Amino acid sequence: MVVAGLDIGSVFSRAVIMEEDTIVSMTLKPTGGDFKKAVGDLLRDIRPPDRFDAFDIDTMGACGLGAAFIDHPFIKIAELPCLSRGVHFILPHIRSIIEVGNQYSRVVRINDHGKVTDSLASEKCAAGSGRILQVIANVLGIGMEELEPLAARAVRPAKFTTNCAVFLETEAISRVAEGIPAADIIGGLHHTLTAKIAGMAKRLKISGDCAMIGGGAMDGGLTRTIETELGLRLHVPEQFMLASAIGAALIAAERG
Amino acid sequence: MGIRKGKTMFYAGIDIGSTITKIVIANRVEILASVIQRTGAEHRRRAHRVMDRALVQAELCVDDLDYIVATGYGRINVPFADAKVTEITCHMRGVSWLHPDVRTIIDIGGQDCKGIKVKDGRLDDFIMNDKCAAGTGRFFEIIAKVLGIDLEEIGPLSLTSTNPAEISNLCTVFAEQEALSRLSEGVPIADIAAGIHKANAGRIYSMVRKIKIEEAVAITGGGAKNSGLCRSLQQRLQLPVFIPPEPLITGALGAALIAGEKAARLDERALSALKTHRRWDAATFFSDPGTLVAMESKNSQHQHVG
Amino acid sequence: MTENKIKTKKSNKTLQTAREAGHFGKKMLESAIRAQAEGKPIGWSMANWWEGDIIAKAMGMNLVYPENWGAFCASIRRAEPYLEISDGEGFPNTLCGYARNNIGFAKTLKENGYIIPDDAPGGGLAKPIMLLASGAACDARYKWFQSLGRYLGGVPVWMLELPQTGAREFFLPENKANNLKFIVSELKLMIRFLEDLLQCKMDYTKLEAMVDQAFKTLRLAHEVDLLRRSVPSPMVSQDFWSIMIPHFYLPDDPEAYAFYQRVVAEVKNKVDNGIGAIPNEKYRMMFGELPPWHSIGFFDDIAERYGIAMVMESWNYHAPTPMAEEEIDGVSDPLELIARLCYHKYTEYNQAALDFSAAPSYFSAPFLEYAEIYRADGFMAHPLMSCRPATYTLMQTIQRLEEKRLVPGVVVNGDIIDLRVFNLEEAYSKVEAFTETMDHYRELRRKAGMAW
Amino acid sequence: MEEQKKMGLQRAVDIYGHRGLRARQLKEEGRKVFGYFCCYPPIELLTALDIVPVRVLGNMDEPVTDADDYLPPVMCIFCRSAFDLGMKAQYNYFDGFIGAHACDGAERTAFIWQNYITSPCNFQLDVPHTTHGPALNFFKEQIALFQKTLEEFCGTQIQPDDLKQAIVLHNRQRALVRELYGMRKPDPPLISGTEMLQVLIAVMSIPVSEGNDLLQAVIDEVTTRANPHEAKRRLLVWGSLIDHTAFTDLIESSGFNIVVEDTAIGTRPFWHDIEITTDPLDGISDHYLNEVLCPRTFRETGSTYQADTDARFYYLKEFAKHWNVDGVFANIIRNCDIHGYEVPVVKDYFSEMGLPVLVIEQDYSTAALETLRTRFEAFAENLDGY
Repeated sequence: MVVAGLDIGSVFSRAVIMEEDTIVSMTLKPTGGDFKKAVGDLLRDIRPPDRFDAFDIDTMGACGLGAAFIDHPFIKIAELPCLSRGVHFILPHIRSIIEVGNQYSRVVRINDHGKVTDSLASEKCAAGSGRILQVIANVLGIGMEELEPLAARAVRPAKFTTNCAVFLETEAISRVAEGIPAADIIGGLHHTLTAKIAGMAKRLKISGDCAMIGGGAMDGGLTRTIETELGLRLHVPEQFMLASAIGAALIAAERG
Repeated sequence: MGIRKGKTMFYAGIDIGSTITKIVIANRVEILASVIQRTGAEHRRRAHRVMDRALVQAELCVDDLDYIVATGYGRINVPFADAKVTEITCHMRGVSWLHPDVRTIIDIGGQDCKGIKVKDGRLDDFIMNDKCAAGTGRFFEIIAKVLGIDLEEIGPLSLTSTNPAEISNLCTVFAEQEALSRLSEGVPIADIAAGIHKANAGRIYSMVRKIKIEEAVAITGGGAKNSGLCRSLQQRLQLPVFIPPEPLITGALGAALIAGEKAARLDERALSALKTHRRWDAATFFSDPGTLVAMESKNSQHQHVG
Repeated sequence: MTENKIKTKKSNKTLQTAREAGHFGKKMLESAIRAQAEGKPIGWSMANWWEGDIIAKAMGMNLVYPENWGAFCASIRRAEPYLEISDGEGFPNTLCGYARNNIGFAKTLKENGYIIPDDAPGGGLAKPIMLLASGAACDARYKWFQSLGRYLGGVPVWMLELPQTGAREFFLPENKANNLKFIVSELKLMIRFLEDLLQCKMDYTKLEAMVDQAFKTLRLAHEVDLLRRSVPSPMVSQDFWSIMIPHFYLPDDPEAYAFYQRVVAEVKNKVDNGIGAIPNEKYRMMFGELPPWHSIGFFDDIAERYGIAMVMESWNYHAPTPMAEEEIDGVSDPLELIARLCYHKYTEYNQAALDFSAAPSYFSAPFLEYAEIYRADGFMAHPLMSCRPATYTLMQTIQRLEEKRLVPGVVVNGDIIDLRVFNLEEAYSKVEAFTETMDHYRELRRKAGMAW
Repeated sequence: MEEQKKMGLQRAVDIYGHRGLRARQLKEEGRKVFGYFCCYPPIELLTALDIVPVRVLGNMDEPVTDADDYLPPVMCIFCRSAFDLGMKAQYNYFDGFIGAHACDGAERTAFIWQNYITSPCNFQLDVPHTTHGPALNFFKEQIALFQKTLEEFCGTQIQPDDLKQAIVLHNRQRALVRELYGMRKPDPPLISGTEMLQVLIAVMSIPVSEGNDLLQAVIDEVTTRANPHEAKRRLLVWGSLIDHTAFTDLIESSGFNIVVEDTAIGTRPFWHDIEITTDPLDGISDHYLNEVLCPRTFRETGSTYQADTDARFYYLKEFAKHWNVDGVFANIIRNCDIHGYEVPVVKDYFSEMGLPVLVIEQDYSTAALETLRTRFEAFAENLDGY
C-alpha cells in the first residue's frame, strides 16, 4: 500500500511517500507564510514523475499547524504520536526524544513500539523555543550549522535577563551591536535554552541515548551543550526534519 | 562658556527608551527643542549625538544647560546627565504639565507597557509589564512583518475592518503563527490587524485596570501613534482619551521639567560645579569595550556620591 | 474579549436523573431570593462537608453557596465583569476565581444599596446577615469571606474549624478524641453565636431529624459510587458533576433523598443489564479536580473519539464511605454525629496515605485507592489557575499513581472561571497521544500481575 | 572553629552564606538537628531536648527544577523553592522534620516533603484557624503530641524545668532581636535591612544560645561602630517573607532604608515573649496561636469593617509611628493567598495613616529582581514629592 505523510509546520513543510516500510520519496520546503500554497507545492513535488500520481496514494496522514489546509482526503493525527513513531522508525533503538522547534521545545519518552509513554512541552508561551537560533544566525548572516564552531570560541558566555522569546531576540541583537563577541552571545543563548530544555528532560528522567530533532537540531552547538548538561548522548538522524511526516504516514497506514 | 549669557536657565531631559531616544530642551516657559531618534544599541554615543542635534536646534551649547535629567531604561548610560529619574515619574510629570486633568496614563513603549495614576500632579500608583512582549510595540512590529505591511500602516488598516479576526494567543510568537493561519485561511489582512489590536487592547486594559482607571485618560508612547490600538483601547475603556500632540516626548519633557525643579534647589556655585563635573567629552570614545567597562565603574561611583 | 473561543457544546448527560439534577441548584437560589423577599435571614456559606450548614439551616438560616454560584456564572460566561471589578479593587488575579467573582458581585451589591442588580446571573445572591466560612482544605474559603468586610461591613463571619491531621499523627492514641472534642465544642460555640444573631434557640429534635436525613442521603450517594465500580461504567463524570449538588449542599432535604433513590435505581438498572454510559468504553480515567465548566462537551468528544470514560472524580466531591457501626452506635447527640461524619470524611484514607506514602489523606491519597477499585487506566489532572489549593497535590498524585499503581497521568491545563486558560485543541492532541501511554501502562500492569 | 572566634556582623554574614555549615558541624559532634517549616512549630521543645532547630527556607538564587514534578507552578514559589532545595539534598542532615498547618502551601509542602524526603523523625503540627477557647485547648493537645513524639524519638522525657529553661533562652533571643530592632529607629538606622536579614537568618540556623551570643555581639558592634548608613526614605515591609539579601540590597540601593519588617522572618517570630506558666505548654500554645501575627489566623470580625481591620492590624500603627516610617512595601510572593486577600485591606489601613503603599507581586527569583528596580526608584521619587 502507498501512504503519504505530511507535516505542515510554521517554518517548514515536509512530505514523505512510503510503500510498505520503505520511503520512496521525500521532500522538504519552507512553508513561507501561506499554508495553502505550501500544501499545494508539497503534493505536487512529492510525486516522483516515474511512478505515482496523487491518485495512487491509498491513504494520507498529516499533522502540524497547516494540516487544516490540505484539500485532499486525509487523516489528521496529533503531532506527538507522529513525532514518536517517526523517530522510532528512523532510530529503532531510541527511547527518548528532544525536539527543539520554532515555537516550543518538547521532551518525549517512547516505548519499543514507538508509542508515547510520557511527554513534556513548553506551553503557553514560546520561551525556550529554538526560534532565537535562526534569528541570531540571520542577524550574523551565517547558517545554523556555523553557530557551533563560533560558540566553541566563547570566553564569557553572555547572560540574558529575560525569558520572553521575543525580548530574548532583541536583547541578543543589541548585544551584537554593543560589540559583545558573537561567540559569547551564541554561547550564552545555548546555555539559556539548555537550562529550559534540560529542566524538562530531567523531569522526564531521561538518560542514555536520545534523539535530538526539530530545527534546533541544525545547531550542533546546542546539541553539545544539552549533552554535557544532561550527561547523555544525543543522536541527530539524517532525516531529522522528516520524522513527523514519516510518523504521519506510518500511523495513517495503521488506521487507513 | 556658553554662547548666551543672562538670567534664563536651560534644562534638558533625555529619555532613552528601548527603541527610541527622545530629548527635550526647555526653559521655564517653553519647549525650545525636541528630538526623536531610534536608540540603537550604543546608548551613550547615541545620547551624545541626539543631544548635539537638540542643542543645535535650540541654538545652545552643552554648557548652557543648567541641569540635565536622564530617564528611560537607558538612563544609567548617559554620562553627561546630572541626575537620573525613572520614566514613570517623568511621564507623569510631562503629561500633567500638558494636561493637568489627566488621572490615568497608559504608556505603550517599544518593549514595555505602563499604567500610571496621577493625583494632584503627583504619582499616585503605577503598574508595568516588562516581562512579556504582549501589549508592547514589539508585538506590532512582528505582526506587521508577518502581514507584509509597515508598522505605520497596521493601525489605520485595522480601522477599515468590520469583522475582527479571533486572535486568542497573547504570546507574540504564537500570535504570529495564528496570524499566519488566518492569512492562509484567506482572512482579510485588515480583519487580522483588527483582531491583533483587540487582543492587545484587552491585555493592556486588564493590566491597567488594576490601578483603578479614572478620567481623564491619556495614552502616550509609540502605542499612542497607532490609531487602531487607540481605538480598541478606547472601546475597552469606554472613556474619552487624551493623546498628546507628540506622545513620544512626554517622558523627556517631564525629565526637563524635573531638571528645572532640581536646578531651582541649587545655588550658583553648585550649578557651575555640576557643569565642570559633566563628562560630555567622555561620550565620544565609546565604541571600544575597554572604556565601556571603565565608564561602568565611574558611573556607579558617581551614583553613590550623588 | 474571549467570546466564542471555546465551542460550548452542552454535554450529553448519560443519566436521565442527571438531567433533572439542575433543579436543585435553581431551588437553592430561588429559595434564598424568596427568603430575602419574605425578610428571612440569609447566610452565604462555603461548602463545608456537612459540618456547619445543617446546623445553620436548623436554626432557620437560608444558605446560598457563592462557590456554587461562581461555577454557574462561569458556565454561562457571566463571570468576567465581576473578575474585572475584583482586579480593579486591587485583589491579585491569582486568587480563587470563585472568590474574585463573588467579591466583584459584593461590590456591585453594595453600590446598588444592597438591592440585587437586575442583571445579576441566576437572580444573584441576596445580602447575607452572616458569612459561614470554612478553614478546611483551602485558605481562600475564609480569607475570601474576611475580605468581603470591605463591602458587607459589619456582617459577621463565622469560621468553622475542621482540623487536618497528618497521616502518622492520625494513628497517635489521643489524637482522634482530641479532634472530635474540638469539633464538637466549636459547633457548640457556633450555635451560641447563631442563637445570639437570630435571637432564637436551637431546636435539637429538628437538628437530629435533619442529621439523620443527611446520613441517609449520603449513604445513597455512596451506593452510586459503589455501582460505578462496575465495567462498563454505568455513568460518567458528566453525570456526576450534576448529581453531586444535592448530596453536597442539600443532604438534609428529603427531596434530595428521594432523588438519590431514583439515581440508584437508574444506575443499578444499567449495571444489571451491562449498559455502559458510553458505547465503546476502551479507557477508564479518573479526573483530578473541578472540570472546565464552560466546555464539559470536551468529555463527550473524547468519549466518542477514543472511548474514554471518566469513571471517578476527586475525593472532595464524594460522599464518605458509611462509618463503621461502632463509630456511631449509641451516639445520639447530633453534634457528635456531625463531628464524626466530617472527621471520618477527612481521615478515612490515612491508611492509604501511609501505604503509598501519598499523604495527605485528602485530595492525594484517595486516588491511589480509587485506581484499583475503579480499575483506572489513566488519570487526567486539571490544574486550576484560580483554585490552586485543590491543585497543590495533583503533581504528587500523578507521580504516586505512576510509581505505585502503574497508572499514568496527563495534565490538561484549565480553569473553573477563566475561559482563556483551557485550550481545546491542545487538550485533544494531548489526550490522543495519551491513549498510547495508557496502552503502554496497561501492558506494564499486566506484566506486574496487577488486578486490572 | 574559626567561626567561633569571628563574632558580630561578619559571623552573621558567614553563617548566612553557609547556612547548613554550623548545624552539620554540631551533627558531627553528635547533636541532633531538626528542620522546621515556617514560624509555627514551637522550637522551645527542641531546645529543651538539646536538638538544634534549623529554619527551612528557599533560595531565590536557585532556579526551581527538581520540585516541578511534585509541586505545581501555580503554588507559592517560596514553598516550591524550599522543597526544591530539599530534593537537591541541601537539607539532608536533618534528624527530623517539623511541618505545620500554617497556610495551605506550608501544609501541603510539609506533607509532600515527608513523603519524599524521609528523616528519622517527623511531625505535622495542626494549627487551628481561630483563637477560640477550644482551639487553644486543641492546639495545646497538638503540642503535647509533638512533645510525646520527640520524647519517644530521643528516649528521654522533657523535664518541666528544662522546658522553662529553653523558654527563657528563646525569650532572651526575642528580647535581643527587639533590642536590635530598636537600633533601626534612629535616622539613619544603625543597622541596614540587609544586615538585619543576615543576622536573623543566621540566628535561625544555629542553636539558640549561640544565636544569643551572636545577637549580643552584633548589638555591641552596631552601637560602637561609625554608622556606615546614610539617611534615606524609611520603609516598612509587610507581607510575604524576604529571605535573600539580593532583594534587600535592591530595595536599599533604590533610595530606601528598610527599618521594620512585619514578615515571618522579621518581627513575627520575635515580637512577644512566651509567658512562663506552671504548665509550660499553656504559655507556649498561647504564644504561637495568639501572638504570632500572621494573617493565616482568623481573628473575630468586629461589628464594623473598621473594628475588624483594627483588631487585625492595630500593631502596624505602632510600627509606623515608632519607626517613623515614610512608606510601605507590600511584598506578595506570587500565589501567596494569605497575604494576597489582604492587599486592598492593608492598603486602606495604611492610607488612613497617610502612608503610601507599593504593592508588588514578585516571582521569588533573583533573575527577575532588576526589573523591579524602576518600581522602587519610582516609589522613592514619589515619596520625594515628584
